[in-house]
Amino acid sequence: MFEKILIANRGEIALRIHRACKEMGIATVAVHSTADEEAMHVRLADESVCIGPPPAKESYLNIPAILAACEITGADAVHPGYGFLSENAHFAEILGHHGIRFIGPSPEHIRLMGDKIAAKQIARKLNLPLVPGSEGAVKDVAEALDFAKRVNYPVLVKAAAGGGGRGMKVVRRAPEMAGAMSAAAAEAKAAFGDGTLYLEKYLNKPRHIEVQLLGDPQGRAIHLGERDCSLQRRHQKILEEAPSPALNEKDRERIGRLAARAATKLGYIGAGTMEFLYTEEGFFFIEMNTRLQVEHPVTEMITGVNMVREQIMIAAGASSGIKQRDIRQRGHAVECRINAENARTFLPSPGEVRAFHPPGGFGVRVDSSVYEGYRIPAFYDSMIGKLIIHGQNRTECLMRLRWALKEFVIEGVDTTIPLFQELLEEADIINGNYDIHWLESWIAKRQDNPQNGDAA
Amino acid sequence: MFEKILIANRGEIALRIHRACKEMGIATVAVHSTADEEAMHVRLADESVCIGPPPAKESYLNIPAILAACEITGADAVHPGYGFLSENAHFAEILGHHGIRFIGPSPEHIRLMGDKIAAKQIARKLNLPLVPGSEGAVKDVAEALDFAKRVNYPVLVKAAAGGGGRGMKVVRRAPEMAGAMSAAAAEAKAAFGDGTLYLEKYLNKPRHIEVQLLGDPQGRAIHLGERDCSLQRRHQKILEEAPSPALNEKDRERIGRLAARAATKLGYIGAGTMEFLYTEEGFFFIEMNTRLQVEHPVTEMITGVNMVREQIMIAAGASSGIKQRDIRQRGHAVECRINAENARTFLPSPGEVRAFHPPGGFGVRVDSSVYEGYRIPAFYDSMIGKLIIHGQNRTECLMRLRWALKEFVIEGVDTTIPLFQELLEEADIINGNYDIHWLESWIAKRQDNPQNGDAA
Amino acid sequence: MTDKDKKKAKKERAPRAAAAAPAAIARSAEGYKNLVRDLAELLDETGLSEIEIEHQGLRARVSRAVSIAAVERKGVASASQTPAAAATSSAADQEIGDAVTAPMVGTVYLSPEPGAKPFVEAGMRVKKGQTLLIIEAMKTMNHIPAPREGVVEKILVSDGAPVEFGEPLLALS
Amino acid sequence: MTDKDKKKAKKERAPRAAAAAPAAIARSAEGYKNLVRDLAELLDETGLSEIEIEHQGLRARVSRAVSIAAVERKGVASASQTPAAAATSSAADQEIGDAVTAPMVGTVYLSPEPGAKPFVEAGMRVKKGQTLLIIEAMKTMNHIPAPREGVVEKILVSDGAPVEFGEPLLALS
Repeated sequence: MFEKILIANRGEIALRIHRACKEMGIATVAVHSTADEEAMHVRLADESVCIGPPPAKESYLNIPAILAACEITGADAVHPGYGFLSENAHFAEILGHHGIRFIGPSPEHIRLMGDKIAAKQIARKLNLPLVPGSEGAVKDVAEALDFAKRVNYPVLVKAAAGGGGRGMKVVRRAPEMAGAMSAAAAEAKAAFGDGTLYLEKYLNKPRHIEVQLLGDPQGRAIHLGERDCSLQRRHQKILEEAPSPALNEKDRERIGRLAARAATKLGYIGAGTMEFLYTEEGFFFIEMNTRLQVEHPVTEMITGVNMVREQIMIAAGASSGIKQRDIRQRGHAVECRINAENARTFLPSPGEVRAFHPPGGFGVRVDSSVYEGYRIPAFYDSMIGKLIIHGQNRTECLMRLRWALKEFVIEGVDTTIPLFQELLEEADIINGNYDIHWLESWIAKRQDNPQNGDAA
Repeated sequence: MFEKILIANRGEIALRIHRACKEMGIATVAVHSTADEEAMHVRLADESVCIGPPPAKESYLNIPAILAACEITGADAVHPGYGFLSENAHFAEILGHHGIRFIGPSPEHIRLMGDKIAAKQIARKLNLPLVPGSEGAVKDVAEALDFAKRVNYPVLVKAAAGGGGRGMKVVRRAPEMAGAMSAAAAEAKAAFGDGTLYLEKYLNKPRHIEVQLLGDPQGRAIHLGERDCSLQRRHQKILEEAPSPALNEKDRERIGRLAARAATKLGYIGAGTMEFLYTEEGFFFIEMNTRLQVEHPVTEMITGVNMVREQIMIAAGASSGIKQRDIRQRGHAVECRINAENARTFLPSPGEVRAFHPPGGFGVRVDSSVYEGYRIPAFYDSMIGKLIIHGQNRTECLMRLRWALKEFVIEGVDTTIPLFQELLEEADIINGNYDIHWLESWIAKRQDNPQNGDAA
Repeated sequence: MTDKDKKKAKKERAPRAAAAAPAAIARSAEGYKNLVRDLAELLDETGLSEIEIEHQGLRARVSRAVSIAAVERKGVASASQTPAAAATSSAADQEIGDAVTAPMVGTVYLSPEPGAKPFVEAGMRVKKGQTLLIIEAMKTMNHIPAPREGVVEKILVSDGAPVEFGEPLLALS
Repeated sequence: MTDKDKKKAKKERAPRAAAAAPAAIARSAEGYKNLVRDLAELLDETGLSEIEIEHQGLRARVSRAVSIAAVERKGVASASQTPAAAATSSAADQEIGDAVTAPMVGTVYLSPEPGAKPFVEAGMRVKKGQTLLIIEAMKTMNHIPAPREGVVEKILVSDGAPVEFGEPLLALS
C-alpha cells in the first residue's frame, strides 16, 4: 500500500481524498495555490506545499510544480480528484516515468476515452448502444427515408459541416423528410459552403443515466448501479440521484451488466463512468469518464462502497475484493451541489463565509471544505459543497432533503440552497419526471415569471 | 397518521424527533423551559411553548404544563424521547385519558418493566436467562456448595439485608465457601443486624449487550440486532457500538431471537431494549427499557431502519411493515457521546459554544443540537451531541472515527472529544477487548499517571 | 420566544451605534468621518469587533456586531408563524414595566364565564389577591391573583388566547 | 503554508507588541492604525477579548468577538509536523525586507555542485541576472537570477532544502 499520497486538487474533493487516506493509514500531501493557503484540506493534510499563484494553469494544472512537490515530499502516489489533471493522459504518463503511481486508469484508457470519436468507435466494437446515425452522408431522400424507417422517427437531419444548430432539422414523419432535407441543405450550403447531410436518430426527451464502474487490477469490472444526472444547467449537473426514478429493475440490471461487460472487455482498471442518454427506446452511449465523478457519493450511500478507497486499493494493485454479487443497493440517495452562486441569477458569489452550520442527523451527509471565516476564492469553480441525503426510499429521501436544506446555514455568500428548495416544490421533481432539458426550461419559465420564485 | 406531535424533551433527541416528524409530514410542537428558549429544536419546530422555569421538575417533568401545551396547540401525540417522562406510566396514562397518543409502549408495560423485581419475575416466565441465584436464603454451607456446583464458580455470597458491598464476598473455589460465609454473615450482622445470606452467580468480566426490539401493533416483535455498551463510567454509557465485537454470529442470532420471542409473548408494542450482561457463560437479563435509547443511531446505521419513524408508525397503529427477514446488517457503527465535560476530570462545562464545526463526509453522522453562539445551560445533563460513525467493518469505522474526532471543533466549553481520542490509542479498545469495568479502571490508572494523558 | 428577543435586541442596537458618533471629534467637517472610515477598515483588517480611540479630546468608538446566530434567523421565520407566538406577539412587542406573567401554560379567560363582565379592566384599582383572570389548563380553571395592590394599566392578552409560561398577562402600575 | 504563516505571525507579534508604546505612536498620522494593529495582535497572543490602553492623553480600546477559525488551530497542530514546513520555517521566521522568492517548487542548491563554492554569500554585491542559487525540479536545475543589482543581506534557505512556491530565498538590499 502507498505510504503517502499527494492530492492534486482542491475544495471538497481534496478533503474527501484526504479523509479516505487517513482511514487507510496513508499520509497526505496537499498542494495548493497561494489562493488556497487557508483551505481546510491544506490545514488538515499531514504536509502541504504551495505550488503556484492562483490561476489554475500555474498551480493545479502545473505538472512540473506538482511533480516537484512529489519529489520534495516523497509522495508515492497522486490522486487527481476530478477536473484539473484527472483526465490528462500526459500527466499520468509522466508520473509513471517518475515512478509515482497515478490513482486512476492507464494513460491509454484515459487517452482513448478522451478522444470522443475514438471512444464511440470503441463503444461500437464493445456492443454498447450508440445513437443510430447514417453511415456517412445520405445521397437522397430515399436513402434518408430508409434510415428513418430503420431507426424510427423522429430523426435529425444534420449538416456534415455543421455546428450551432444551423443546417439541423427534426423530422417527425416521412412526409416532412424531403422538405426538411432541402431546407437543411440550403442552410448548410449558405452557412458552410457545403450542403452535405447526414442523419441521426433524434432523442426526444432523454435522461442522463450513468453507470459507475470499477475495474480491478485483473481487469474484471463490476458495476455499482446507475445515477440519474438529468437535472443540468448548461451541461453542469445540479442534482443527481440513485437509483434513477425512470428505470425499472430489468433496465437497471441490463445497462449495468452491459457497461460492466464492456469495461471488462476493455481491460479497464480503476473507477470509471459510462454515460448514456436514456429514452423509452433504450440507452445510447455518450462517453466514458475515466475518473471519480463529483456525484460518486450517491453511489456510496446506496451501495456502502467507499469509492475513493477502492480507487486507491486498485491503484496499489490490491484487489478490492468486491464481487458483483456483493453489490447490494439499499434505499435511495440524492446529491445537491451547493454552489456559491445566486440561486436565481446563477452569478458567482465569492467572499467570506460568515456563518456555516451544516445539517446533521440520520441519512445526512455533507461533503464540504467550507468553514466559518473561510474566504471562497474567485479563481475556481463555485461548488463549495455537496449535500447528500440517503433514505429508505425516494420519498423519505426527498422529505429528509427538505428539512436538511432548511437547516443548512451558509451566510456571507449566495448559495444554490434556495434553488433546491424551489425545485422540491415542483411536481415533476417530486415525481422524478424530468429529462435533460427540464431544468433549463424551468429556469427560463421562472425568469419570465419572477414573482413565482420570490416565495422560495 | 398524527397531524401534530408535541416533543416532550430537549437537546439532541428533541431535534432528532423533530426531523423524523418533518420527514413524515407531521407538524411539531417544542415545549421548553425558560433556559431553552434559544435551543435549536425550539427554533426549528413549527410551534413552541414555554412550559416553565429551568428546573426539570417544573418544566420537562411538569405533566400538567405539558398537557396544557397539548391542549393549546392541539397536538394529537407526544413523543417523550428518553429520560424525563419517557418511562413514566402515569404520564402515558393521563395522556390516554385526554385522548392524546403517547409514543411508546402501553402504561402497563412501562409499569411492569419499571419495577425491577417484577421485571425479573416476568423475564423468568419468558424464559430469559437471569443471573442464577439461590431461591431465597441459604441455610448452610452445604446448601451453598450445592448451589455453587450447579451454577459454577465463582459465586457471590450476599447479605439479604445488604447494600454497598458490605456482607458481600466472592467465592472462587469450594474450600473458600465456609470462610466466606461466616465472614459475610458476621459483617452483615454487624452492619444490618441480620446475618441472612443468599447466593448469586458471580459474573467476572461481563459486557453490557442490549437487544433492540420493535413490537408492531399486532404484538409481533422483531429484533434489530444488539449493541455493545460496555464502556461505561458511573453506569453512564460513553461509547456504544454495533455489532458487538464479542459476539459470534451464532450468539448474535440466539440472543436476538430469544429477546424478540420474549417481547412477542409479552405483547409488547413499540420500541424497547432488553439489556443483558454477557460473559463466556452466556447472557443474563438485567432489565428492559421501554423507550428509545440514546444509542439507537448505531442500530439505525447498520440496519438502515429509522427508529423514530417506526415508533411513530407503531404508535399510530400503522404496521411498520418490517419483518424479521428484512433486517439485514451492513457494516459497523460506533457512537461517541459528546458531553460538555472536562475529558480528564469529567467536571461539567456549561457555557457559550464559541465555535462549532462538526465533521462531515462518508459514514459520519452528527446528532447535535448545538450551534455557534449557543449557551449550554447548567440545568440539564451534559450531553450536547453524538458522533456516530459507520464503516464497512470495525477497522474502517475506528479509523474514520479517528479523523472525525480530529476534525470536530467545539470551542468555548470543554468536551469529551479528547477522551475518545485517548481511548482510540488503547489496544483494548482497538481490539474490542473490554468489559463493563474496563473504562473505570482505565480512568483510575490514568489519574494515577497524569502525564500519560497529556498528549491527548 | 426567539423572535421577540431578536426584535428587542435589534432595537437596542441602533441607538447605541448612533451614540457612537462623538460630537467632540469634529475638528474638521470631514475629519471624523474619515477617522470612522479608517477605523471601519481596521475592523475588517484586524477582525476586531470594537475599536475605541481617544486622543487630545477626540474620542471615537466603532464596533460591528458579528453574525452569530444564523440558525436563529431561520428559526424565527418558522416560529413567527406559530399560533402561540402570534397570539402573544402584540403584547411582547412593547416593554412591560411591571407585568403580571403567566405562572402556567394554558388558555386565558378574562371573565368568570362567557358573556360575563371581565374580572378587571384597564384603569381599575385592584387589591392584592384579587382575581385578575383565569388560566385554564387540564380542564381546571386557575384563578390568577394580583400579586399586590395597584392599578391595571393595560391588559396584554385577549380572552381565549393561549399563553405560555412567563408570558406577560397585564401591566400593573 | 499555514503553519509557516502562523509561526511568522507569532514571532512578529512579540517585538511589535513590545514596541507598542502608545505615546510615541500618536505622533504620526498613521500612528493609531499601527497601535490598533499591534493591539489586535496582542489580543491574539493573549487570548483576551478586550484591551484598553491609556497613556499620556492617548486612549485606545480594542475588542474582538470570539474566534471563528477553530479549524485553523486544529489544522495547525497537524501541519506543524510537516517536513516541508520544518525545513522552511527558519527562513520564514524573520521579516524579509526585500526577499527573492521561489518562483517554483523544488529543492534548493546554493552551489553549482556538491562541495563547490556557493553562488553567493551574505554581504556580496550581485548584478542583475547573476545566478543566486539553483532550484531543482523534475531533475532539471533551474538557475534563479538576481532580479536586480544589490547586496545579499542574508541567505534564508539552506543547501538541499525543499522550497515551495513563493517562499523567501534570500534578502537583497
